Amino acid sequence: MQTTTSDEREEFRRAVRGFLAQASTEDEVRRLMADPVGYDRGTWQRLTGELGLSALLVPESAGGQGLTPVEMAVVLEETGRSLLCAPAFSSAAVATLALRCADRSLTGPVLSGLAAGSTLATLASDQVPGRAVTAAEAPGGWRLSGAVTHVLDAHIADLLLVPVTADGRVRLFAVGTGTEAVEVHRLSVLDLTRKQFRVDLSAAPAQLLDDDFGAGLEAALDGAAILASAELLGAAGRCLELAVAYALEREQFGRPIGTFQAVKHLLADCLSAVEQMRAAVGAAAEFAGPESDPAERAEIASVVKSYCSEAAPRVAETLIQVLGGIGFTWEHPAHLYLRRIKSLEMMYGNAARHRARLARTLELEPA
Amino acid sequence: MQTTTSDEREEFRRAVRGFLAQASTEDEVRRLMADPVGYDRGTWQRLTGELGLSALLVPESAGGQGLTPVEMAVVLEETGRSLLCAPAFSSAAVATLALRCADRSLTGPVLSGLAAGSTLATLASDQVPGRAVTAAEAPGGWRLSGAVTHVLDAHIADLLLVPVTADGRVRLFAVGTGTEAVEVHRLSVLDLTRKQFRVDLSAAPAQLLDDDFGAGLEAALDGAAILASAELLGAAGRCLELAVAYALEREQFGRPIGTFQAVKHLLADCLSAVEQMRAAVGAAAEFAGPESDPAERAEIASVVKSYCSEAAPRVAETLIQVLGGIGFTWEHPAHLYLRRIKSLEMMYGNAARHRARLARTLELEPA
Amino acid sequence: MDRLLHELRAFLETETPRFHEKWEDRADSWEARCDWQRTMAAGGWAAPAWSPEHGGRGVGVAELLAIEEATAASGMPALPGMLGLKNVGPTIAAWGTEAQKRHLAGILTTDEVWCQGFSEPGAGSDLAGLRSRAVRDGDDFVVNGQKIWTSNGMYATHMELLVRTDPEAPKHQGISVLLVEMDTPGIEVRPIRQINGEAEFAEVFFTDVRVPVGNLLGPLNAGWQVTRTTLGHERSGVAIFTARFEKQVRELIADHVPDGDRPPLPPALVDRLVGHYIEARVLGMLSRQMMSRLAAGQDPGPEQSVIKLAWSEALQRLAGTGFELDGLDSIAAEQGTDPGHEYLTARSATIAAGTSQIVRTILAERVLGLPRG
Amino acid sequence: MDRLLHELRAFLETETPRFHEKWEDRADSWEARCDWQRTMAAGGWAAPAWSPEHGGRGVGVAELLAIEEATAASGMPALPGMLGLKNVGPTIAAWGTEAQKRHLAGILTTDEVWCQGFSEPGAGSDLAGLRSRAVRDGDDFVVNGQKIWTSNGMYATHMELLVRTDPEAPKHQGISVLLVEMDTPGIEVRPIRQINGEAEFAEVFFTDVRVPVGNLLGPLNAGWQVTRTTLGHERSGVAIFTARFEKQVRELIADHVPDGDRPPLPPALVDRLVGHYIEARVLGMLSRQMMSRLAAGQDPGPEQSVIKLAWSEALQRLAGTGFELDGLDSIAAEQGTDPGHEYLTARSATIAAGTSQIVRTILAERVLGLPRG
Repeated sequence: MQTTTSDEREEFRRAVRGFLAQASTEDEVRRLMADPVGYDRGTWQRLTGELGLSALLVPESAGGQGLTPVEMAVVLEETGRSLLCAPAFSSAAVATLALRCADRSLTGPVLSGLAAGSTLATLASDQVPGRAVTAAEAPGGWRLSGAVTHVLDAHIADLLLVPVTADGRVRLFAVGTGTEAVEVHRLSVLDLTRKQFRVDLSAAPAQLLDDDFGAGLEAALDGAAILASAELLGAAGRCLELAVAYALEREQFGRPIGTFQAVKHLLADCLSAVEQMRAAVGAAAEFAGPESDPAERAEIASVVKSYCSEAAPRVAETLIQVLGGIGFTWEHPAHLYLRRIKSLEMMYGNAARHRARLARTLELEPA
Repeated sequence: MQTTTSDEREEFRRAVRGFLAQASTEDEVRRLMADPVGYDRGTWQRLTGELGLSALLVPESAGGQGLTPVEMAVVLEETGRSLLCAPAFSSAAVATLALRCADRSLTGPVLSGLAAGSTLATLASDQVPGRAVTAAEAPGGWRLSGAVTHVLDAHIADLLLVPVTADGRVRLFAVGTGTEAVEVHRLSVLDLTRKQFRVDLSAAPAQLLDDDFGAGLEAALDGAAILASAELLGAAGRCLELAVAYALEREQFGRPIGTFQAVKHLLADCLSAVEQMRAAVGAAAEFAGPESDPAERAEIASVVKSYCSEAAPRVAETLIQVLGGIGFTWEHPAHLYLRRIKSLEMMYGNAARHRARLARTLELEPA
Repeated sequence: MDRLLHELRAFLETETPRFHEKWEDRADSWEARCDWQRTMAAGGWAAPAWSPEHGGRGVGVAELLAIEEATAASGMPALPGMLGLKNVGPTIAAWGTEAQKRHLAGILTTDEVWCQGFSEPGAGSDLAGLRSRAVRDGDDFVVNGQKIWTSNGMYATHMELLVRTDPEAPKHQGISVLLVEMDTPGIEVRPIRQINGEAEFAEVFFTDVRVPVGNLLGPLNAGWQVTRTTLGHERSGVAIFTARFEKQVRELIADHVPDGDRPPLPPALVDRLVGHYIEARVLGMLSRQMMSRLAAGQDPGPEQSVIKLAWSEALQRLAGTGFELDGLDSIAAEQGTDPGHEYLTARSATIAAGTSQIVRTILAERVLGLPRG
Repeated sequence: MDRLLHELRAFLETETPRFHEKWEDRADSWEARCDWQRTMAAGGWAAPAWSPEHGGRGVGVAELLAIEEATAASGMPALPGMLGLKNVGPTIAAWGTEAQKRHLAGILTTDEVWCQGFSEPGAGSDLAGLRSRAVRDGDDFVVNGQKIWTSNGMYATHMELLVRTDPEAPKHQGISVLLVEMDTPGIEVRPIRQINGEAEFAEVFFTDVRVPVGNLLGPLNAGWQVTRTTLGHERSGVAIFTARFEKQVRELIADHVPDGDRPPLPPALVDRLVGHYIEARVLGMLSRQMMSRLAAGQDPGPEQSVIKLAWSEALQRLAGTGFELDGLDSIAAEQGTDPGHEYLTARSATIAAGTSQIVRTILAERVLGLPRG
């Protein structure tokens, strides 16, 4: 595990931000939103090559950089800020972190492929009610059947990471896509910059990655909640910048609307929210890896995800309110941020779910 | 049952307001706050005599005016507005309404005494946990033992109206004060303009007023919640007036603070709250009497009491915020309003209790 | 009142099945809705508040609300000419010449579909800051400028247009109203796509558009007062919104009452639904108070702005709760659905027809008497 | 750091029982608290941030916070001379002459108790609008005017007084700081009774009060900058407030965990307590972020105003929840209690040291760069 100093992280942030300012412009985001594939392979190769994004969380033993969720949080703040359309969140962040939470003896080759940028993976942890995935061991290996949904980027992923629960034990499997046993159905999405899918598995061949993934799955989902919070921070921070810029420029009643106290106070509350999100994400990212104490990780994940899930939508909504009519048009990017933020709000536990878990942790509700 | 037109009610309101502007000045309120008796007998006699306050809710058959809670709500809006220190709320409103909800054949003489102003009564419906009141029938009549608390104006009441539950049946008793069997203990209070007491009953002689008061008690408590909402409206409306007057007069940064948008918007939200409280109290008062449908009364009582219990404190808190430091001093009347409002918030069901009941009514929670 | 509602219900009972038989699965189409408006107009129900000479019944506000509620309950589509019936028609009736009043018949029958050209890109909340100009040239005004957020702009045949006719006067005093045919040369209409993907508004561009002087509505430079007639009518419509809002809340709650199929909601969501119910009930009481004041011939008081403020904020919160109740389906669901649509749509509630900030300022200055900043 | 805390804990373990033995049930009295401050001062713990030459240890912010937390955890009373130790002392150390720096020893030992004369009745949030005047007359300034909201005003022996010394200058440029002995003729002190019944503040009246010219702190008419030193120190104290706030929230929750005696809370209150917990945890993270920035020698960034804003609003909401949790006992309880006391006290959180409205305006203008209105 490498650690970085805060100066190194700021330098890294500048590099990522500089790259995305060129590669993830509003025009490019809108082009990819409308595109069924939804990401640019050239840009992705540069992100993995020049910036080492897909190797960031991969251990050095598997050919990665062996960095931590703290550095990944810096990346995701920037991908949220620039609405990047690419499998950075699904594959390089969440799926890679999930693999880091699994048995190292079995995940090495998969992690090497991810680090090299030759493999894309996605975590498929949401099972369709009534069609839970089951795993059967056959002579040729394991086969999975059932359906998973809300799977990010399943149309471009090479591997689905599927946790399966049976007899009180959770196993983690890798399922290769591109066979007839794996049917990928596109869902209608709120966040147009990130595609989601239902995937039907019909005795799909699968590789067992971890025979006892119970604690690993908890770690992966709590880590994912913290990583999602980092994207929420980045997107909300950008909303605040857009709102301030508009308040300085737009005139009503003969003066910039930023001179009106009502606008000032709305934006001051957003600043307060963004600064609190920033401190919370910074503190929580230290706990987002598999090495941290599970109880501490769960607690801080619920604190930061519930805070950001409530604060970030408020900031995006305020942006639209300050913009007025123009904020309600398709042409203005405000709704693209609102859509991403509202989607991230619901992913890996919305505020209500994390608050309910905290109520149990605090013993205000029975466990 | 007499009904009045809205013009008549406005004329009546002007009469009550004019009287209280003279009789319940801030100096007088502060004098009575510090006084252990806490009300002025001369003023009370004029309220009952000239304005017929204690006879208002008493049926004509018992020598009263036979008016409705609609007219009483007008009075209570004014007593809340002027912080009147007198048993208007406890005796003329709540206790009289409770008697109206009881068996008419037995309550006549008590109601006559109330109408004439020669008797003061108070409803004692809060029983001390572990010391619930029990009723025993002895040769000389009923005797009550146990303790009730949060009893308004018990130190000046001639009669305590005590509901007693036994074997699934509720009975209503009248207990005369002034005997050794009735010990009245003064409580420390938040609202200094209205005294409260714990009362210990030791085989206290009691008169049975209603042998089957179950539905009557529900009606009385729901009616009381609506009457309390009328006082909340009056007090909150006055807070808004005080805040507006201060915003027009106080200068900061070289101009009246009422020119600042932040102050304007705080006060606009208060105006919205007060107007909504006014409409809600007006609509609910029509249902506050014993004649209305119990389910409709319960529903509207919970709507109006939970709304006013949340809205009125916001208005009083905003008054203090707008006043700034001066609002935090004992000398300014703001805290007297805040104290009365926060007390009324908790009486006859706070917002949480009424919201929980609505959740059951709406079948979102099991009954 | 009872007799009136009885007549209306009988009318609806007869006409509703006929309509459905005729239009089948195209009942929501523009043509079907126009057809329905003609049927309603023939029965005298399209604009019951208009005077009988113009095809109405001259009913008061209380009757009007009852009629609207009964019509809404029938489940029939909204009338497509609503802006003409509610806003433009009454303004023409109040200010128009006899020649101009001939538009009223067309409004009733959908021969004329009207829109309103009020908002401009540079003047959102500051409506009186509009810059579109009309310059007199012989018997015409020549109009140049741009309008935005024009409801029904894509369908309209006519526009009630607000233009600056005296650029030297203080901003409220140099404005006039022109009645404009949308096929006049020089008018270009472009749809505005909204964040929810719909396009119910348009931008309208005017380049040297010639409008006959006879199309001036009301006195020259008195456009601000003329428009107030219309805005007043628009505002009283909030009473109908609150009635619909109560219904919406009740329906959302009914959809989440636990039963065999539906588990109980988490307690925090139960409490939020109860909160919405309380808000909706109190708003309903406020709006009935306003209607009964209007019915008694009194001024509406501060209620209309209070209702607009409280209703729009409450509606937005309700959409937020609906979003949360739908869980992950609000962000991704099977093809053919539109996840988050209502949440996105509700963003406009606190912006359109006066932002919440503007309404608060209006309440503080006009009702509470606080000084302008 | 560890060595320092080890030394402090050893010190507290020795001194705490001695103190309690000596003062018994008078441990909260003014005399006892002064005695405790002298003990702390003797150990070098009363003002650890002061430089060693003045009796401190010259520790940085991180150490200071750790010391404060450890001291608070010991349950000992707050030091009575806190205003002198935290605010006045550092200002004198930064701006004072050698003669003025002799006050520092007295501040440490409580021989001198200092208050600050800043707020005035006519200038609440507009601190620079103060009108108390000092006019030079020979070797003295002659002071006339009135101060309000003076903490510790009833106990103080000295005051750091803000006065206008140039009425012609722009309001921030005509202010000076004087060090004033409270027993100077012409000073009258009256307690202010607050809405919670307490009187921790005073009004102070000045009538022809003569203050020697040598008592001017810092340059003439530079009082605004001199005062900023003090306010800066006051603000960094918010980090300590957030640590206390986390503790308060945890205690309130612990008091309501259901057990044999206590039934479970209604769900809406559970959710509110969880909300307070989240707020407190996030505020704690923000304040640790600020402290580590300060410890690294960086500027504090916008955190201090954000913390003041969020903390004061959160504290007030927490008091509201506490009020509700106490049920009817918050409005009436047995003699000797003080129903609603904490709720009333919390009203000042969003007013004192800058109203929430002022802090929002400061954030918008100074951090976000929005123009002044």
